Amino acid sequence: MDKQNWEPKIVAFVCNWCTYTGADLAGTSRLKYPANCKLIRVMCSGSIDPVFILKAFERGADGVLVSGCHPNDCHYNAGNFHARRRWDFFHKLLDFIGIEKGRLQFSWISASEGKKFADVITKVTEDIKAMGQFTSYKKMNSEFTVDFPADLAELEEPVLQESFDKETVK
Amino acid sequence: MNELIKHAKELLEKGEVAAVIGYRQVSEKRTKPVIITEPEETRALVFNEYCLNNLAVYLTKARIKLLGRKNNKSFKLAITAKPCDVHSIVALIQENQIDRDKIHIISFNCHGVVKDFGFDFNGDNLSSKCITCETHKPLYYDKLLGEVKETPQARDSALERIKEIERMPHNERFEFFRSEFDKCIKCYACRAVCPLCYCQRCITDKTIPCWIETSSHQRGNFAWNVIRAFHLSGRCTGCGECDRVCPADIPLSLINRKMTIEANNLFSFVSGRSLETPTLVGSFNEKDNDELFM
Amino acid sequence: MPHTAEIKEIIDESPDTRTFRLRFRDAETNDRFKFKAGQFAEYSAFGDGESTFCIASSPTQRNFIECSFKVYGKVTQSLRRLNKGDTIGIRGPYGNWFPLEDFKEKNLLFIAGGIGIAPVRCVFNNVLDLRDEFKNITIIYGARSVSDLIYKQEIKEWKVRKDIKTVITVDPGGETAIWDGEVGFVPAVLEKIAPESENTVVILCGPPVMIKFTLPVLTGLGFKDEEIYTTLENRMKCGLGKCGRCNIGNVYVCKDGPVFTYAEIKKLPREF
Amino acid sequence: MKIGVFVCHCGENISSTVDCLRVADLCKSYSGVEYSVDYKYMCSDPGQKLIKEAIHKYDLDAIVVGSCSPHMHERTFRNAAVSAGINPFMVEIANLREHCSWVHDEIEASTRKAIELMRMAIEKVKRDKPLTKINVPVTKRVLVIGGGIAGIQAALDTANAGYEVVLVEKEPSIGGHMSQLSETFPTLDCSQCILTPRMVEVHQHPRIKLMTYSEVERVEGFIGNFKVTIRKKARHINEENCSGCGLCITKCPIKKKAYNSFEEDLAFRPAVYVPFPQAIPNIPVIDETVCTYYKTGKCGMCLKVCDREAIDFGQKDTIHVADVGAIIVATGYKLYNIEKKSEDSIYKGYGEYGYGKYRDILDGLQFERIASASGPTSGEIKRPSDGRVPKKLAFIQCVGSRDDSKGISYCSKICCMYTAKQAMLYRHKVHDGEAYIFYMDIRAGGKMYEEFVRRAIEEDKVKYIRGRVSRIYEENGKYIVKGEDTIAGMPVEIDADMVVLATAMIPQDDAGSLARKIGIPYDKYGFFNEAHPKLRPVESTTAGIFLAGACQSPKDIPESVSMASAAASKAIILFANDTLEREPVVAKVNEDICAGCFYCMKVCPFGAVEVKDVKDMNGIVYKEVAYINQGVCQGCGTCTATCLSKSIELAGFNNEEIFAEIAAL
Amino acid sequence: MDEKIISRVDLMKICKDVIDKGNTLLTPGAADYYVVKDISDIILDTSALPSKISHKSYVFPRTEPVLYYKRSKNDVQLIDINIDSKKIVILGAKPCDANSINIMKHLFNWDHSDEFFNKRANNFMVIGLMCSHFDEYCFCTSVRSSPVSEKGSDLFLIPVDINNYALKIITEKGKEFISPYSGYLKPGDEKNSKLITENVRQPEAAFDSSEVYEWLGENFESPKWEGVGNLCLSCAQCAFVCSVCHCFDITDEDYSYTEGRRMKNWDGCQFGNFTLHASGHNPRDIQSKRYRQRVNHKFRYYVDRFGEILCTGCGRCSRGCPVSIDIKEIVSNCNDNQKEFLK
Repeated sequence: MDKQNWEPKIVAFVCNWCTYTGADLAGTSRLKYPANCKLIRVMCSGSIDPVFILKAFERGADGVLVSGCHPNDCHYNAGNFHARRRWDFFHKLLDFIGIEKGRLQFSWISASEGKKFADVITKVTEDIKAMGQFTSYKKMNSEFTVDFPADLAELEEPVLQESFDKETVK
Repeated sequence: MNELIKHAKELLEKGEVAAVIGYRQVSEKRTKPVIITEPEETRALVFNEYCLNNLAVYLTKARIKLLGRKNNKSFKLAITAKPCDVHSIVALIQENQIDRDKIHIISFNCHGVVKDFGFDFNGDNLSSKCITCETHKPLYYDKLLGEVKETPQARDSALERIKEIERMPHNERFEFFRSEFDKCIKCYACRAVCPLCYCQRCITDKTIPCWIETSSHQRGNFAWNVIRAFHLSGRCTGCGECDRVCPADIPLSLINRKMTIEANNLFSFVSGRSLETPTLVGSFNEKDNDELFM
Repeated sequence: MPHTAEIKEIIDESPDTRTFRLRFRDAETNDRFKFKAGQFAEYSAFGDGESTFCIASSPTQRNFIECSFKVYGKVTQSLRRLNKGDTIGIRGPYGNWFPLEDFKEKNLLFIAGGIGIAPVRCVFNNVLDLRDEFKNITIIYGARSVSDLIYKQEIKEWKVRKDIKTVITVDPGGETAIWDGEVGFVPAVLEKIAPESENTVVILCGPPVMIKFTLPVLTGLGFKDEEIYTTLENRMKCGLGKCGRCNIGNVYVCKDGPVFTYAEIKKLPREF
Repeated sequence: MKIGVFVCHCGENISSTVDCLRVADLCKSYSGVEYSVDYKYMCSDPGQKLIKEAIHKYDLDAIVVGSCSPHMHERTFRNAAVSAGINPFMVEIANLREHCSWVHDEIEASTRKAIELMRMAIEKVKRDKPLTKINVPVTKRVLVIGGGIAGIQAALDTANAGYEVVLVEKEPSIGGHMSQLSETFPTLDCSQCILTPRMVEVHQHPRIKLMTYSEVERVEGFIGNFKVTIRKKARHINEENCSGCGLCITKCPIKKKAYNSFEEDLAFRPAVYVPFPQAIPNIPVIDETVCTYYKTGKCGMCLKVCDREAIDFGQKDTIHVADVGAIIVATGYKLYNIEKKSEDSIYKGYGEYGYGKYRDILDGLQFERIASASGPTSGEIKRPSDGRVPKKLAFIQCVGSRDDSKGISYCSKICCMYTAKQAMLYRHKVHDGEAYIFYMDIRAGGKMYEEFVRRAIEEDKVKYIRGRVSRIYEENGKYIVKGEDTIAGMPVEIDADMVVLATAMIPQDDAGSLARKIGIPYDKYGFFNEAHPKLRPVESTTAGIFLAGACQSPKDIPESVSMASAAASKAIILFANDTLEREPVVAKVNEDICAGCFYCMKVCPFGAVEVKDVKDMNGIVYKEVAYINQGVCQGCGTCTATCLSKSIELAGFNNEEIFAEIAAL
Repeated sequence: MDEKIISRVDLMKICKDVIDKGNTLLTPGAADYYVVKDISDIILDTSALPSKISHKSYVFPRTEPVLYYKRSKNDVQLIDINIDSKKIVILGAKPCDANSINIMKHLFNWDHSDEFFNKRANNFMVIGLMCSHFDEYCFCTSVRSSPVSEKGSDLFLIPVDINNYALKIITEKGKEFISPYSGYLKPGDEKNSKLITENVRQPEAAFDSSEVYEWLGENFESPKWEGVGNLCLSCAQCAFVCSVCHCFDITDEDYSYTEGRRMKNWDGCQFGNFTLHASGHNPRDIQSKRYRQRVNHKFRYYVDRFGEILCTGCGRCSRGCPVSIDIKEIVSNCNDNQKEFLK
């Protein structure tokens, strides 16, 4: 992909009760934010495993956001406290081995903070855009990969592209 | 050393323990672990500067059951443990892997062990965990042997390397660790030798879903080493065994050491130092660091 | 390099067992692919890996091959997600086979437990297609419960045939109100019906526990070790005698097996 | 697996920025998708019909709906799926409205995102497993902790609905603080008169087992299946023999060694006593700490006078176990003691107000006793120090409450009302007396409350002064109350004969330890936390444990009573079925690979994790593993992420499903 | 056998030429066999111990794709792997390592020929170097080899003095390789090098492999296995550093939503789940059985099957073992079931 057209791929792991609902509120309030980020709903921020983040990077994510209820507001009382400890550690570890803080960001967004949700997504997207592609990880991903011959590859991406092209023709 | 042999022999003769996990000398500057079940065999036991294995790794639930069983009755196990090995035992007790009443800890006043077998014990060949060691006398024991001696002086080169790495920019750091991890052949010796890696099935052996790619290509190695380090964060007692056994010489203990330092900075906690302090994983404080979160 | 094959039909045998009827995408392979009763193949669910099952259809059936699997692990779960028309990979056939030519003019006793019916079915159907060449044929098939019985349709057909004796049993507690078959573990049922051991070949397949308890019963009934054939289905990966995990003693099950006689097995270290 | 994909336009809400047709078309190219369609309103009846018909027609195993947030219509689509024969958990919703069409402008970008969201949902649904609701048996008996008005009300309501109740009260009698009150606002009816019949009803109710002078020791189990251990403290009186004649009390020679706590220490009581004449049960208690028999082994006067042989000096505490299905906690409150200033206390005390130093400076409950017809002064307002009738009375509101510097930031809610009431009572009894009330502002929300306060001001001429009191000191038998009138903007000094402090309501001393015993969270003051401040105010966060009255936050009587009835009805709802149906989104341990580190137990906020012994064929325990009680688990999944060997999976959100979602990105 | 003399300088010239032609030149270091970028990195030390990790991965990589796949809605496209056929020259292979490819060849070529292995193996040019040093873990002499064994080498070097090596041309392949460089070669004297090799200090044979073979056949159930099983920690370091262990695993990995690869990875028989069936049944469920399998496979099964011992006596496994389990010690004391250390 060339640099100019590059759009970051961002994954957000969010808890069902606060951040997901906050995102719903952002929607009902018709707040606008970039479309780069896709949400994966889990029940509680306490249930997000660090491996999820690595998996996201392995699948080409340029950035990851983890978000849950504010401390003391957890639907399950304490899940986010455990999460916070986990992320404190994991973030230090990633930082040490060379993954910048901006690649993996964290927030607390309550169900009433639709605005904050939109702001956070915007900020994360901008941060990642400023950092550029996560090339160092992607380099690892591309080891042992192969380009399928063009005549064979009538699959996913091209199909997607094609359907957009049709749109422009219309 | 006679005291050790005498004590171990007594334990076995009196039937207080079913087995003694200890060290035996294989050559002048080399020892290896041994499991002794007969009083007569205790004469092989030694303790010296060449006892660098952390025998706590043998204290798995299954082994304790298996070795502790004699004539259809279950007995205690005795283990010879350096003060630092006792840290591992403490961590294992806290994680419900060992019943304190089921083991008899024979510990020593310790002034350090060698880094490599086969060479003299001195400052140049001092295991890096001994350089910063503060527990020359064990925190918990059932029998204390040996006298206090001075530890040779040595430079804490591991800490210097950590500092050095921290000074690198992120992409260089990433490249450094990527290339180090790339050497990994996934023999899992680090896992096998770690007393705290007692899981019946490791996360990397889970296939549904596949948590960590088992292939030892770059990203598989990266994921394995990162997650291994994460799983030990706040739990690692710093015995350095993983580093010692790694056939690819990956500086695993640098990461473990770094995370231990962070645990101490963030939560004032060092694993395996006290049976009373709640473990870092599995507990929380409402006042934990919140800076990370927007 | 596996061949790709299309799933032509899916048959739900029991809540957790399925049979695929497969046809190679490539017509040439379809013609070339020949196998013998007892051989197995490696089936791929691309993305989740390969798994070893025996070929469950009879070699006399030429238009398709069938395999039956029980959902246990990653690959079988993945296979179960597939629909009619989807593609899987097949490598094979691998391993040795039941020496049917040696069975001629003999009585045959088939004993199967659980999913172990799959390899037995392959030989059984093969034998039925050549019915005249063999003497008395008996099949004993046991499953945990009625709903766990597979090939229900075929069993019905077997039952009505006069030239074979079909005994179906379920473990105690697995029967239903309308169940008219036997109730009891396979070894017990075997002991009860005590088939003729003279000039009889046994084809035995099932879970390790069943085999363990059935073998002494067979010996007790006078069957000869050399006449008891079974298949060992160790964990296999490559199917080529390389990867090392199916190694028992100096034998690679995937190459030298999976079909062994009890006499051969007795010589092997007890690691299966 | 055959999947049906349904893309909703939501009128134009989605279709205005997402090309739904293209989304539906493209979804057809994903493996496993058997049928894919878009429709104007999926949630409408025709939309649902479309789904149901497609399920039948294409023999679908699972469906994905691209529509609004799952919080809106997940249930709708699940129900539709169920009516077409699909398990409700084989339905996934892709949030195309709130998370996509409404927040993005560009058609291309949002269509692309919508496709990816759909793809994630498709991959997840492929790994979804059918789940069935969990049924937990229910013991239809409730435990009520606390025998104040809230506990009494909750017990009576539950018992009258036909269920058994165990009512535990730590004092020798039920009745609580309400029995101490003289009259109640805003009607000024006698507190005892309205309460006593309720107390008697509790006592006589065939389904209520009353356990006074008892405390809860331990609570195990979970919703529907609690096992409660109760310690019944020794009264040293055989309850069966005692007729409540009171002869022992009158004959007890120890008269002035112990303060009468029912009278708020304004009077003494004998060593053997009933807290108050109307006590239920009317059975005395021997106070070991003052009784001569326990000190010297002599006396035994009560033993001699009791002709029913009810005195039992050797009686010991007894332990009782009760199986209950629900617990209603109604432990009430106590008053802030303004003297208390210990270092570790969060309460900073009010040494400057002289409570405890000057006998005529009282707290609200003490004044209630003085004003009560059954109180130590038989209802005449007299100074405790000299028995004189006070001619000038100062009331101070918000003592302790709403004062961060003194440790409490909340409003105690009832002080405005009871101070007005007390001032009125005083004015009714001492016609020539003057009543001054220092207040911060008057909070009289409630039926007839504002009118009541107006009455105090207008009819009874109570003088309200807006301002804080800085200091109280004695001068010539008078108490000089120095304060400030913030309305007039000048300092005020009142030489009162008596001062009444409306001190804050705080939780009982042992609230925290009780909360830990029964496993419910509490705030920094010790008030128990409700599950949701607005929508679940009477439930604790622990399923099956409900809250009533002032143990949750300061409350007046009608509020406590209504909360008690609400809690009772929650328990009754729970008992309406023989088994309890719970959402199957719960965690489950893979016992084969659990290493038994029990980190899951440490992190579980609900105590759902138990130790389970795994036995071999010979019945010998060969390992201990974690077991998650499905009745208790609330499905947060914190254990799943904590588990190092990944031996725990959360049904409905298991790791395979989440990995599939990530892979589909 | 043809023997020549070559000077170190000329040898280096050959090496340089190998590198310049774009081939891979490997030489042993302390950690592993590494690819030489600059000939000044070459040490050629006869007194070095075997590297920690063997050169096995160059012929049998620790991980390699065996095919690529791409899924569409119903179909799957497959792409075969083309093995990179670069020539690999190992310079200074230890005699124990030199033979490893030959030993593995049997396995990879019986019945079915493994093209992945063969293509690489055929591109290997092994230049062995005599070994003059051994430690307590070396036992090549016990497994039908020696520090001066030429088995497996195409060319074999024996240092005759500081600057010169005797170069033995062992195979046709070796001859072919060296022929373009014949200008560097001087005629050599077999007697001279023989004198050197005869004087090389050799580890004393610790056991007789045929005795071990017999013993293993008779002692499948020996308390010895339990003893070592208790000590062994079930890692696979021994297998992974071994130059002839060849077990592998096959696993699929997606690298995008539709594309993925099938990987062949090293696997170790000491791992508990190596033989674990999906049903939960595990034929080798405890460590003692797994260790027994390892020793049996090396010293009995492989001999049965292919007539060779699956061991080169390099001692890597024992040297690297986290708990210092010494396979030599175990095998050499096999005849008495006593615990060895009590002697």
